[in-house]
Amino acid sequence: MGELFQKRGTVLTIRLPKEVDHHHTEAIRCEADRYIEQEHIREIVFDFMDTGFMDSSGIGMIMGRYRNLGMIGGRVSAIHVNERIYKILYLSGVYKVIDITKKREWSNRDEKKGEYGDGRYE
Amino acid sequence: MGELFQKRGTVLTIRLPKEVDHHHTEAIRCEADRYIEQEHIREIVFDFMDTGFMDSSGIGMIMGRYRNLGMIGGRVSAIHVNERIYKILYLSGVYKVIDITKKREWSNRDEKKGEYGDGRYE
Amino acid sequence: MEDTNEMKMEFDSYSSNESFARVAVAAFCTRLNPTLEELSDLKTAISEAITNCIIHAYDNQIRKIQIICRIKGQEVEVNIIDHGKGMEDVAKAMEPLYTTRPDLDRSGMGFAFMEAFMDEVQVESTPGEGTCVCMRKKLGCFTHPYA
Amino acid sequence: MEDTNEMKMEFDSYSSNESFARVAVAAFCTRLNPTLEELSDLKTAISEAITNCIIHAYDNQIRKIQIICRIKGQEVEVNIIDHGKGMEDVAKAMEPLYTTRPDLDRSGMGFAFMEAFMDEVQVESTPGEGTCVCMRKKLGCFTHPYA
Ligand SMILES: Nc1ncnc2c1ncn2[C@@H]1O[C@H](COP(=O)(O)OP(=O)(O)O)[C@@H](O)[C@H]1O
Ligand SMILES: Nc1ncnc2c1ncn2[C@@H]1O[C@H](COP(=O)(O)OP(=O)(O)O)[C@@H](O)[C@H]1O
Repeated sequence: MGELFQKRGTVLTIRLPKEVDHHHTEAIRCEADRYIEQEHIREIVFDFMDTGFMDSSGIGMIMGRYRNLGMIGGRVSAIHVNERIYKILYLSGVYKVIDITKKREWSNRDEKKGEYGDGRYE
Repeated sequence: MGELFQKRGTVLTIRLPKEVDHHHTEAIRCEADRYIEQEHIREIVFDFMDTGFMDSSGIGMIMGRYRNLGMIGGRVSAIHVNERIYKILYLSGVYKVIDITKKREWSNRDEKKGEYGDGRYE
Repeated sequence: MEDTNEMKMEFDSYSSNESFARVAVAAFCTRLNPTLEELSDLKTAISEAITNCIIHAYDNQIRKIQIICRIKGQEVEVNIIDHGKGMEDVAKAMEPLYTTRPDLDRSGMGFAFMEAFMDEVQVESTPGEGTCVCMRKKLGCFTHPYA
Repeated sequence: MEDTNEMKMEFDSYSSNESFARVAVAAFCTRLNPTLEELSDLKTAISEAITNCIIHAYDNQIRKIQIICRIKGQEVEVNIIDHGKGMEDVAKAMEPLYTTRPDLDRSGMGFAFMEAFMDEVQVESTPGEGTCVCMRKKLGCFTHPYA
């Protein structure tokens, strides 16, 4: 788990697993909150580089961290987001409160599709 | 199914599916025998390019065609065989009666391993 | 090819079995030639229902979860059954953002996702006895431009 | 992580379910961190036993096949059960190259492959009642140089 969490100053980057479901989010929630409390984190970046699957447990994990950071005025973002993950973030409404940066492979295809076109490209 | 069977002169090449199990071999057996009977096939080349899985149904299919061709003096070979498929051909003893050509990706690794080293490279 | 096909499975409510359940149902549906997007939709919906059994029905105790899956024509029906605590008010439970476990960081989006990703979702529940979530979806019948 | 985990499944004996059965059992074992080679071994052995239920036990009629799968520590036990015609002489049936269906191009290598790819294979069969093939294999416990 250790190497999936990277701290730079007050920014914590969490490289998420292939499947962000209830089973996998449990440990990430605890570890992230430990960082927020003990290491003065002000910003969390969720890195979806490896992630192909997410369900509402992932949404709960992101929103929970957003709340915990929000209380101290922090922010949350998501990077390397593919089409599927974007769909989940979009449907849940989470896209309204966090910054989303799409995965490069997807950005071209997305122009044609013109759907869920709210995220920045990277 | 059609495009998986290619006839050149008296040689029939059969491009096998990803999974060569009982379910997938049924149709291939029938079609191959139709070719043997009606189109004067003397040699069958089983192309394992796409194949990652095979069980003993595949062995039965190969040996059955070998027998059918054998009666008219034909031959059978297997090409683009990966490590897994080679293991199956080897364990079953089929490697003794058919020509096997390995898949390129595998041939380097195989030198180090020095196991099942009977097949030709391609 | 045969027109109906049925599969039942039962397994322990370990969270490590969530991904097994998704993969098994998806593999059962392969012969319908689903698009990748349809498969992801199906897997997400199943993941929601299984997670609910584990967290809500059984309060993280290890009990049995059952899946009954039927393919008829191009449609798959998936029933996910627990014998856990059940719900008093199903309609309320299905409202988006409603959750009884905000303490566990539940988003209350489980049923909303099931409804978004499947064609049909029906829930039967009896308090103290358990819950059956029945979901249906047509697969692989449209030529899909992106999958 | 939990030390035992059980899964049962039952499905129609369509040949299109062979690949479903392999994938489901393999997915159930993922948490043991099997190597790719171990997974292929397991899938091949399961494929052999399932195919035998379809062809030999049920003569291609559509009936039910059951799988009971248990993980204990690093070992998986897979029981594949049919209620089909059974075998008079199991020892003979298990001899390599022995087959009662050469007409269907069976190779007689099914049991030989199960024994080659699993650590242990036990067969119980009663003529007219059915067969249970019980196979065991330790997974993921060795660091494997090629997987
Ligand atoms: N199988 C179940 N057994 C008992 N209660 C359930 C079950 N599934 C859902 N619920 C109840 O319905 C609520 C809403 O569920 P859902 O929309 O999936 O959101 P979440 O899982 O995020 O709480 C849950 O908080 C729980 O109270
Ligand atoms: N589940 C079963 N029910 C009844 N007979 C079986 C079963 N499994 C195997 N047999 C018998 O054992 C023989 C040998 O099986 P096997 O080694 O798998 O080879 P094959 O399937 O190629 O015939 C079969 O031909 C069949 O007569």
